[in-house]
Amino acid sequence: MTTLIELVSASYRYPDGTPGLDDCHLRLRAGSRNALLGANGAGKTTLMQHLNGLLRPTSGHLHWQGHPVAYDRAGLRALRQQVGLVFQNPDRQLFSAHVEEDVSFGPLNLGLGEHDVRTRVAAALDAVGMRAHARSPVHHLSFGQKKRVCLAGVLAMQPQLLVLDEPMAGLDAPMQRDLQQLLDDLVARHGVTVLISTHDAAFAADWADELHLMVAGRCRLSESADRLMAQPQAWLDAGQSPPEVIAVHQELVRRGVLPATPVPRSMPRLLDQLRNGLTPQPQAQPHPHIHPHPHERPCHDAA
Amino acid sequence: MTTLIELVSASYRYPDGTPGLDDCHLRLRAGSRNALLGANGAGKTTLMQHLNGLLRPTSGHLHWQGHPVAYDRAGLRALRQQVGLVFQNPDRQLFSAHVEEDVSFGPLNLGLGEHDVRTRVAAALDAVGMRAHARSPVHHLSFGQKKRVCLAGVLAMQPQLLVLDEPMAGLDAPMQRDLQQLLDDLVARHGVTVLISTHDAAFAADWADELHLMVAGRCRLSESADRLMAQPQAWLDAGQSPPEVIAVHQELVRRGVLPATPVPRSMPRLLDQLRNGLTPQPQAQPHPHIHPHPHERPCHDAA
Amino acid sequence: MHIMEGFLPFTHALAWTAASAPFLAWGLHSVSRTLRSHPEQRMLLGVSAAFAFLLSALKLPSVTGSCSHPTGVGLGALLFGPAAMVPVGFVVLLFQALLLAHGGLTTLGANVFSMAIVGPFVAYGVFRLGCALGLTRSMAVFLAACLGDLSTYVTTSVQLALAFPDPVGGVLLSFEKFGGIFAFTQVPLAITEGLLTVLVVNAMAQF
Amino acid sequence: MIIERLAYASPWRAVAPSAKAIFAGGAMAAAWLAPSPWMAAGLAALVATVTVAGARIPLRDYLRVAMAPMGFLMLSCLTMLVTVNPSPGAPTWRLATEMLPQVLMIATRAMALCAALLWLVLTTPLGDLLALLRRLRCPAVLADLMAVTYRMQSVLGDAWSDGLTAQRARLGHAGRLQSLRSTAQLISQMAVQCWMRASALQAAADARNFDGTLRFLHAAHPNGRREGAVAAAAAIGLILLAAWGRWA
Repeated sequence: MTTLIELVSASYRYPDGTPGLDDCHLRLRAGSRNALLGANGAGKTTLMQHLNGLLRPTSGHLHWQGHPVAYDRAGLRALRQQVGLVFQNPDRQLFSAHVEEDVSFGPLNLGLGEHDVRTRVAAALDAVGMRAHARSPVHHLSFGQKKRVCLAGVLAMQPQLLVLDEPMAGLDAPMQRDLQQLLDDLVARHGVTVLISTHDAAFAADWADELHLMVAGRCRLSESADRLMAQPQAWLDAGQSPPEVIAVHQELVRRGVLPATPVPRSMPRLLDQLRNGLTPQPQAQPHPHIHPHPHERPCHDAA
Repeated sequence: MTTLIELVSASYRYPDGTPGLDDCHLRLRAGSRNALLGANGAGKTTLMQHLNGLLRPTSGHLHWQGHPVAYDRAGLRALRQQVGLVFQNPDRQLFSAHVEEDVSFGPLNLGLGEHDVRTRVAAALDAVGMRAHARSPVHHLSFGQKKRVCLAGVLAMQPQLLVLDEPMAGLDAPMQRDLQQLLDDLVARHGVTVLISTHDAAFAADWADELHLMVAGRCRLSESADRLMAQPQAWLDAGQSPPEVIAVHQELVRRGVLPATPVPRSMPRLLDQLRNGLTPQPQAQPHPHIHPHPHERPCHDAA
Repeated sequence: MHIMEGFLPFTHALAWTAASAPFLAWGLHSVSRTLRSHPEQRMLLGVSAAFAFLLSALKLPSVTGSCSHPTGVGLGALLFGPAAMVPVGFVVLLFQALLLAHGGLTTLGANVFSMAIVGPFVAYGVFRLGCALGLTRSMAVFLAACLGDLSTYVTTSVQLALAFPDPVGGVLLSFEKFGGIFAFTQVPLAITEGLLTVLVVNAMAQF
Repeated sequence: MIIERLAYASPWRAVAPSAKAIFAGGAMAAAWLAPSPWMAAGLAALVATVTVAGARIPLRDYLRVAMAPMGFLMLSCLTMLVTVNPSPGAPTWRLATEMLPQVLMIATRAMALCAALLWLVLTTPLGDLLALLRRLRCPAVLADLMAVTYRMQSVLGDAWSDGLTAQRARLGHAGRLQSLRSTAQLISQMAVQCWMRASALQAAADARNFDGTLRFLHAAHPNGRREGAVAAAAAIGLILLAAWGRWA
């Protein structure tokens, strides 16, 4: 797969002096599912705002499909059309009275005609399962519904890269499953690239093709999920607890209960291995996704 | 242990018609750690606001230490002195400029003298590790720090029951550990009763003495964590995914890797069992807490 | 438009403070009475004052492209009535002086008079008059906000003219001079504020 | 908000606000008393120097803060310095040189008073000043209003900038007209939010036994008496200096 977007040695400091990014590298492959992990204050949100051109690196560059992004009006317009950014707090990104009106905000700003806008709004609301609420007042919606409307507002701009800041925060388990399903659909059917930030290492390991571990304004390690499961120390180095499945698998292998297969990426997959009597990966993988990047290297050396 | 607070067949409907509680029962034992689990919109927040008298049940009763709560000024005052409520969003509950001022608000409302108030404020800030920020302006704090100030503001009132709405939301793993440690200390040292709401079944099962599963405005099941670990179906009936450790343990028991011991309450405890070669519970329990209530029954029958 | 700290002569500063004080006392009395029956209004007034202050501190896009400070008194007077706007306006102006160095402490009385008393009353009066004359809501709101804004600036010009009469043309010429020089920023600003208030009120009506 | 940031960073933040207010009051009184532009200008320079050097405010930041009032001052003084020729017929404009001494006095006095105000706000955060007002028995309704306003202006400020960022992410500010429309949308959304925030605050206050008055502990200033005495001495010094100039 080709590189869709790349942040090259980007540094950023907020006007009030707070450090944001520090020589940060990040590369996202077209059509991949990416998770960004890091403690509070590691710079996840700052990084995400760079991808959409909301923040401009003090030094370093942002490349879109191999070309450096121009931070003029036309360049930013083009970038923001391609990179949809969904913020964490829905109450701070919905500003219209009605659902439909809010979702149409982006398409209208793209200068589309009324008919196109309507089509897109309807499609976006369909995608997030909020078609029935098109005319509902936004402030009567539940938290989960508001989050979906935020997503619809970005989907209606038909971005190639979807960046979501903590999309799972505050959602209960069924809603998280729905959202995950929706994101997987977007990747599978429309070839959209997705980057989400999260605190949940287990979810990230299970869902993402590639994980990016951030520490202190820097993307310390970018690695495929499969490979990262074999390196518990890499998680610890990045200040993250490794997913529990790694330790359980290790122990079961040590005790000879399981053969020395690669670590499964989630507890259900481990259970599958146990139940199917040591059958190796293929059947156990609920996600049919391929991980065809054997040669990636850490975006920044952890040494 | 004795019952500290009890909500008896409480129903509540919001003025705008939204349903809140529906014939809800809840009983909390003095000195216990309780987790309230439920989907978004199940009524967790509504229930919590009843415990502090912020909402008054349309029908049903609230009993404090066996006595019905009087919803007059004196009664509410007494109740709110005993029941501290920490809301989810710190920006919606801190209204003073400086940390110290905000924490002093509750104690001053209790009519305490200046010296007592100062002592309490200092102790509360110590407890949450914010003593050094006593004179900091609230708006310079990070999200996690603000959450701690909110907690200090309630601790300074020295409540017997501490109710926290989604205290872990938005905190990263180390902060969550700190908070858990603090709550455990309060229970162990001061005999405070704690109720927290959460989406995280694994955390709830690991931490709480007793779990309360809410569905549609009703507390569908109240059960000790130890016993609930043996009933995966009960979780599913309440619309919750049971903690993964249950299935893994079951499978390992089925395969004869582990003896048919009670299900451990967390993955690390399961790992301990595996490592210590099937040693049963005592050593494997990192929490020295006793669970001495073998006779509780579901607060509302799940049939 | 705020008169800066120390610009007015001592007697004028004192006189305008004395002129504003009874209005402030009356506004506080009226708010206290409301709070007795609606205690929840205490927080609402605080949040609204914070919002008004925020708007005044923001650089909003205006027709002329200059950065501006809409007073927001029009909107506030329409929502809460002019009496409540005196203490709210007082707090906003005090905060502007202490957080932004716009206006000042010695000139607080004069600024309160123009922005927290004259402005809201004119805006409210124009709105009621517009409604009585059968204007559309948008038109009435626009005129209320626009004229409310203009009246504060006219009042400020009067205050300056009274303090510093022209050596030749006296108070009248001085008024023309001050009024003329600030008209460059204030008239477009009043129109922007009027338009913005209409947009805001229309959008709020949908919520 | 640069003043706020500097005030919190100021090494004199810990000094009792009452002492700082006494000095500011003294400086203001001296500015009113100052008999000549030279005296007033000297006073302005003195207070500004104390602020910049003593409170370690970077000069650039100080000038940035002072720019807005100085702009007003310049514009107003120019206005006063222009007048018409009293000749009949079409009026012609001329420079009113006879006004020069008076304008000079007004301008230097304004600068001195302004320097006193800046001294106060650059060394004392507004939160501390509000606490001082509460101690001075400011009416409870007004004190409560100010407390909520102060806290909420920063909360709303964050919400505003987040909202603006979210709008920019969806191209809401790509053109001037779009920008005006988006701004109006954001204002109205936030205005509606005011009600919800207010009721959330009310619930949070009720949960902590709120009974109608917001009560807060004031900060302890163990050296407050001594600091007040030093400030009073400095203030009296300034006043005596100005008075000596006037009546000596």
